[in-house]
Amino acid sequence: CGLIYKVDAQQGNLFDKATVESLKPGMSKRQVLLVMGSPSVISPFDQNRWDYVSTIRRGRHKMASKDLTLYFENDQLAKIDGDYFPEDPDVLIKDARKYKREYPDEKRSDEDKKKKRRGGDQGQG
Amino acid sequence: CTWLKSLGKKDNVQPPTELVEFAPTTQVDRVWSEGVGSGAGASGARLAPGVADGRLYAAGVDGSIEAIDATTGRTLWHTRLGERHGWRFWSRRDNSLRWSGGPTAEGDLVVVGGLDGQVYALSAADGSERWKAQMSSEIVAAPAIANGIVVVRSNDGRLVGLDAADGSRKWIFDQSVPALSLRSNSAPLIANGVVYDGYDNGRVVAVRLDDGNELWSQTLSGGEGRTEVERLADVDGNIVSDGQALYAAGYRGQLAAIALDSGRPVWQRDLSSYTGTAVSGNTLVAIDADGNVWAFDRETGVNLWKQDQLKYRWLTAPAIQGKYVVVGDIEGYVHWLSLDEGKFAARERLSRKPIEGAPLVVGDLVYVEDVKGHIGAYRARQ
Amino acid sequence: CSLFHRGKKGDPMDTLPVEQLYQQGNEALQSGNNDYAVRVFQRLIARFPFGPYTEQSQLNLAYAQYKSDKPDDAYSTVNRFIKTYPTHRHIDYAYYLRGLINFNRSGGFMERYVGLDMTQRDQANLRQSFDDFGALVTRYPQSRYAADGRQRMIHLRNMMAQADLNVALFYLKRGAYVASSNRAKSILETYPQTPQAGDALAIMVKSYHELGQDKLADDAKRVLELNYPDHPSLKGRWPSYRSNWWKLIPLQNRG
Amino acid sequence: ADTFTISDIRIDGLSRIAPGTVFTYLPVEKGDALTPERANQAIRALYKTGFFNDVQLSRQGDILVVTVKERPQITKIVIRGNKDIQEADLLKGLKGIGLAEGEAFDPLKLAEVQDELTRQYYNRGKYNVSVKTSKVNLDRNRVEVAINVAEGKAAKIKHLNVVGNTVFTDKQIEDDFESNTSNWTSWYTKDDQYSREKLSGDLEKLQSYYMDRGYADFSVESTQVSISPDKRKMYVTANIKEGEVYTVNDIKLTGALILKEEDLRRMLQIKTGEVFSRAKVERSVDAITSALSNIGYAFADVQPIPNIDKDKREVGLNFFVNPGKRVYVRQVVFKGNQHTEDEVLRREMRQLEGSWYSQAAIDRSKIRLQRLGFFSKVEIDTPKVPGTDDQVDVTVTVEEQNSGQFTFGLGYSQVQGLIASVGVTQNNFFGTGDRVSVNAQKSSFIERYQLSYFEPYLTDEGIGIGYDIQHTKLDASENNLASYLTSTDAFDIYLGIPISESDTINAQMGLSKTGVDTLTFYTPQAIIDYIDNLGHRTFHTWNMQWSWAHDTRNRFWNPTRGSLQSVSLELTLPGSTVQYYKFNYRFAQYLRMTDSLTFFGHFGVGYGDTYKDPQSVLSPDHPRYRADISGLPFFENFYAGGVTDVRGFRDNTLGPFAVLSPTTCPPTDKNCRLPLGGALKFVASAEIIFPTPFVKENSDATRLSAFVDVGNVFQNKLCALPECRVYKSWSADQLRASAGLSFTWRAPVGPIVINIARPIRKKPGDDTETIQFTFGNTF
Repeated sequence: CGLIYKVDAQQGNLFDKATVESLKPGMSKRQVLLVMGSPSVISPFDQNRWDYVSTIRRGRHKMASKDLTLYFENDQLAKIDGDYFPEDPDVLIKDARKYKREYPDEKRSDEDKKKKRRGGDQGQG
Repeated sequence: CTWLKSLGKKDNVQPPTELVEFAPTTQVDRVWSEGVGSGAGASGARLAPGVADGRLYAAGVDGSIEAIDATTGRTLWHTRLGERHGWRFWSRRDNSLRWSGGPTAEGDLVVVGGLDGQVYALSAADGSERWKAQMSSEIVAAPAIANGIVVVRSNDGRLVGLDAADGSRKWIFDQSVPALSLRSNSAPLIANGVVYDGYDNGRVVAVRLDDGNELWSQTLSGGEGRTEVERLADVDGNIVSDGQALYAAGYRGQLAAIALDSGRPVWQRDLSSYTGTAVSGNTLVAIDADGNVWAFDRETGVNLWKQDQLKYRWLTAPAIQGKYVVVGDIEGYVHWLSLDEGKFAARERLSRKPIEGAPLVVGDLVYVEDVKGHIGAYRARQ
Repeated sequence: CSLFHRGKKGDPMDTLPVEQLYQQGNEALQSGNNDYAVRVFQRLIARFPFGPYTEQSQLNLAYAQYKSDKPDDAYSTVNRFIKTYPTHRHIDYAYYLRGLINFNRSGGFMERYVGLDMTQRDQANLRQSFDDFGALVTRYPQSRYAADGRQRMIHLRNMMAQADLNVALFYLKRGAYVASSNRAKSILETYPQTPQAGDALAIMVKSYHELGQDKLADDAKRVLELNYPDHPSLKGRWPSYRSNWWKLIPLQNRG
Repeated sequence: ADTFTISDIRIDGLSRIAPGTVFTYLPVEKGDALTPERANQAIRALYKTGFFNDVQLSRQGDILVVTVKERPQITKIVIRGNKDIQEADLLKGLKGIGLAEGEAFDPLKLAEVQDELTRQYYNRGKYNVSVKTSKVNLDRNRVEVAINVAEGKAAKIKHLNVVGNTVFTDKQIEDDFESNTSNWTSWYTKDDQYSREKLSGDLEKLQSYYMDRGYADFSVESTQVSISPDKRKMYVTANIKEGEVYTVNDIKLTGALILKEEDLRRMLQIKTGEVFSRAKVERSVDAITSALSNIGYAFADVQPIPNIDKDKREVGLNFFVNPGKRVYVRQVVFKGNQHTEDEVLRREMRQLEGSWYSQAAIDRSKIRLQRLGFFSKVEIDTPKVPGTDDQVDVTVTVEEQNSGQFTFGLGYSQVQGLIASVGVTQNNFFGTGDRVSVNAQKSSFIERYQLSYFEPYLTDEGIGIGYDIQHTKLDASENNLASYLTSTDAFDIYLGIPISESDTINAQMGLSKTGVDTLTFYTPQAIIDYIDNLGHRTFHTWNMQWSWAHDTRNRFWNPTRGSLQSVSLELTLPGSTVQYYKFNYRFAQYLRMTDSLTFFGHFGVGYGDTYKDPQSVLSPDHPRYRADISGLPFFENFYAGGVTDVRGFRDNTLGPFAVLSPTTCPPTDKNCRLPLGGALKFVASAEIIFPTPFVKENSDATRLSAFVDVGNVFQNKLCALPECRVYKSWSADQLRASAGLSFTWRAPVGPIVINIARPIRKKPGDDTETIQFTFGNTF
């Protein structure tokens, strides 16, 4: 029954439009890596194909998955196909709020604050 | 209740040496004694009274200043500046104005420095305020006044020249201060247009009185060593001059006679001392860090005698009253030693509190002040 | 020897010549009285810091400590032995013992007798033991302990591969297919010839299939058929998760 | 020496070191040509081993002769006189310098040790320390090193002066300094002992004191630290320049914001027009970075760039947001779980491998791991994966604590007297996360045998299943209640179903049989009548229980944050001897008051009644006939008062009561009262939890708190006496209250609770207790 709580399972990459638009064929593997970050699936058997797979399964619903595949010919981006889940900040904030209680874990924030304060000082000068 | 203190950890500091019995060779009598405010308290400021034409001026950390007739000890005027705060009974009942440097009197001006960097000039006649100035750090050394300029030494190594009329700033001379130094600073000395002062980095510096430019500087102690305690090199004692040369000593360094004009040492010898010296006739008296009293020949630096029975009593700077050397110690005793051989001549007890300020000799009287502000005037029959 | 073994005044351990002391240590070792052996050898090394007996008793001390379940002391003693006597004739045994210490280091008293499945637990000790045996095999390939060392290394590698496989299965069951495929890939890369590699390939096939990556799934399937033709996943439903009803019976899934 | 080919090598002067060892470190072998340069190399290599004081190469014909002088071996290091620094730390420090038992002795190191120790004592303000090192040569080239330390007393801060503070008084700014001048509390707080770290910490506090109140360009000009000649008194002076108060004139958000600007603006804690405050700026920076790291930007960095307009005394703030790349988690690795299975930890993690990094999920995972109660410490850190700039691993390091108790032994509680109990409770049964407990307990008033098993993860989502079977014999009179004996056998199955991150529903089914015996002279007549009218001595029930719990507490033992709210309804189904329901509501809330104080408020309401009134079996004209025997059976009543209930009152003695014979033993005398409990219970309490002195900060083993408890039970139909009828129904002025201190310690043998309480609102005849305690039993 739908009552039982199932943790959302999110996998793979998430991009905003601008990054994907900035992809142009002919880019080298290094440039793609810089722009898009590391692909979630690199098949050990086929080096010239990078799959930016992303899947999301909310609670008990079926898993939706999208795959952005990049094909390389001798280290140059040849073909881009498939699509991707655009990054939508509001949805992300709603998900994060589910876990986040109003009291952040005190241990972490105290130590970070000290580090930040030292870092912050230089910033302000 | 010293045994209570020893209950805790064993203390490495040598206990003061027991006083030795002796037959006094002179008669000393206390002319008058007077309590002035709360003295230097715990500020470690080595407060001593200032004197000008027959009047003694003394100040305390509780903000009070008093003028006393030098011969009779009668209080001429008494003011307390600043207001108290910190009403709860157990908190430190501080006064906003805590005097810790001076007072120094010259003509009809009395100048005194405070722990919060304030410099006040009062009229010698009735103690009314003439002007005030603000320094960048606390003042724990007596200011010096000459030809219309007041020179103030602050704890952060700055020497500031103020106009004696209105307290406006004329010049600043800056010296670096090491991370750890000995408490209290050397009071500036003005002689014919030049200001001489000892610094915590082991150097004696001469600066022009009118514009504050450095003339020369002479290093008395190097300040090397592996730990910051071994690197202590303060020249904290007041500098003394007899017209031809300056006499100053550095901690873990040297006692030296320095030519006034050129700054070249006339003679120097190894003597670690944190107090000033005293000169009279041909003898120069100095006190080393362990509490031995030394006498040297003024021109050649040859050692005349050494008195070691006051070791570890943390003596004050010496003062010379006629034929006797006067010194105060940590248990409130005042000692008179014969100037010629350093033998014990007389001993009086001012109070149970330590004496840190240097004794002040005026005419045939010597004035001694302890940390709680008790001042005793003594006359030793020559 | 005297009734009280502790190093009391006039305790024989302080006066015995080195040969008898060494003899006593070995007797205690043979009779399994390891704690006493440890004390005897420690006294011997303190009193006679050099000489033929000292070297051997350092080694025996490490063995005694290992036997009396003090792995940390044993490990530092054997390390000190290797540093001080790198050319000792039993040096290969020292490397072998060093590997053994971490090989058997497991939880407390209950675990050893209940035989817990170490692949479910922290792998740090196993990895350390694997490196130590590796040192033995590379430095002294012809030592008589090398063969057993190699066997243990293979066993350790399989256990570490199994540990990663458990994680991959965990994520497969929960539908985190990117995680399970990456874990399976890391097993293939770090532990290629282990039996678990077959299962890893099967996981990759299933994960890619679920992710809709049919081309990748087929590649993996081909490799699987080539290397592990009789792998269960090629035939029936794999991995066979025991149905939850089994779990209703208490205590049946003890690790 | 000119070059020659070495035919053989001979080593002289060896005693402790084996020749083989020297050969391995010697860079030259037989057959090499020995050039002067190679010779130097050899000498340097041998020195580097640290075994030798002196190394000489000489030549006999073609034989290379290496004469060495071995360094003596250190057999013992004796340190005397050290109090401040423990022997173990000192030895570790010496080991670092290369001076340890068994190592070769190097005289140079001795001087180094002396400096190192002196420096360590100077750092602690002990400027009068004297460290003397000496060595005693023993036979067989061995040496014993002795280090005598005379620590002396630490230098005390006699004068702490901030120069230049005009706006705030010395008292205000020095209030939360760690260092202070000697005062009457210094013997304990040691705040007058000078140390450099303490001083730099205080200066930082001084800076933030000003910067948090608008002084944007405050600066500490210089600080002077001086010492008295006898090195026992310290004088600290800090000279500051306050500068002016600045107000914030405009706030800009620049850089890649990722989130919408108004979302971010809402997170800013500082508004235009407000006085500048660095603390608020930092909190705003924290809010934005944690918001970004919650949605995948782990390395987000926000730089608050101020531009100060000196004459208008205004400051503009430009929050430059640099989110960095979206970060993904490659692997989740667990360390330190020697006993617990990997899956037990992994199923609690809310951060999956292969998904993007979410700080919120990681914080949540840490709390879930802490709430298992298996670990004394859970640390999560996220190292970068080498070679990539957008992948991290999540490493979870746990420190296992034995989560089981093998409670064998005697417990004592005032209620139950001596408790002999044998029991094995294992919360983490062989690391599988299941909870198994087998318990037998014998005490003056209760005899209980219980077997229970709980599997938290029947399914992957975390539906848990548990079985519980127990046999209990209870002698109520020993438990300060009206005297009757009950013996119960019960069997229950329950399911725990999570319906959200912090809400679970429990469904429980069970059977139970309770036999009641009354003692003619001791059981109050009302109870005997009830049983006679009911016509049954044994009560069979089969019951259902539904409960919902919302739990956001951050720890299993002694939580400090979060809240727990639970509603439960227990129903005995038709066909049971007495068909009743029992309703329970409980609310507990932990609130952070200051860094060290936590407020804990909790209240509970319980009510029970029959939903189908039983009919009396006696004929109406029977003298003992009672028409109305509805209401909860007496042994199912709620009770109040006790060690873990309304503290300060004897256990279960509050509320309605009966008396055996009113004439001989009047109800006003508290010893004659036989409490009956009631159908309606109300309890509330407010506590302030203090940090326990001498205990490591925020450890979950102990809890010290001051409390105020209020509560009572009402409504008992068996009430006969007028004094009992006053509890007929809820009445506020019948509530009892008490205040006091409570200390709980989770000892290895089991939780120990000690209360010191003083009733502040009691009626004559209440049975009060000032000191209550219980240990060694967890029921």
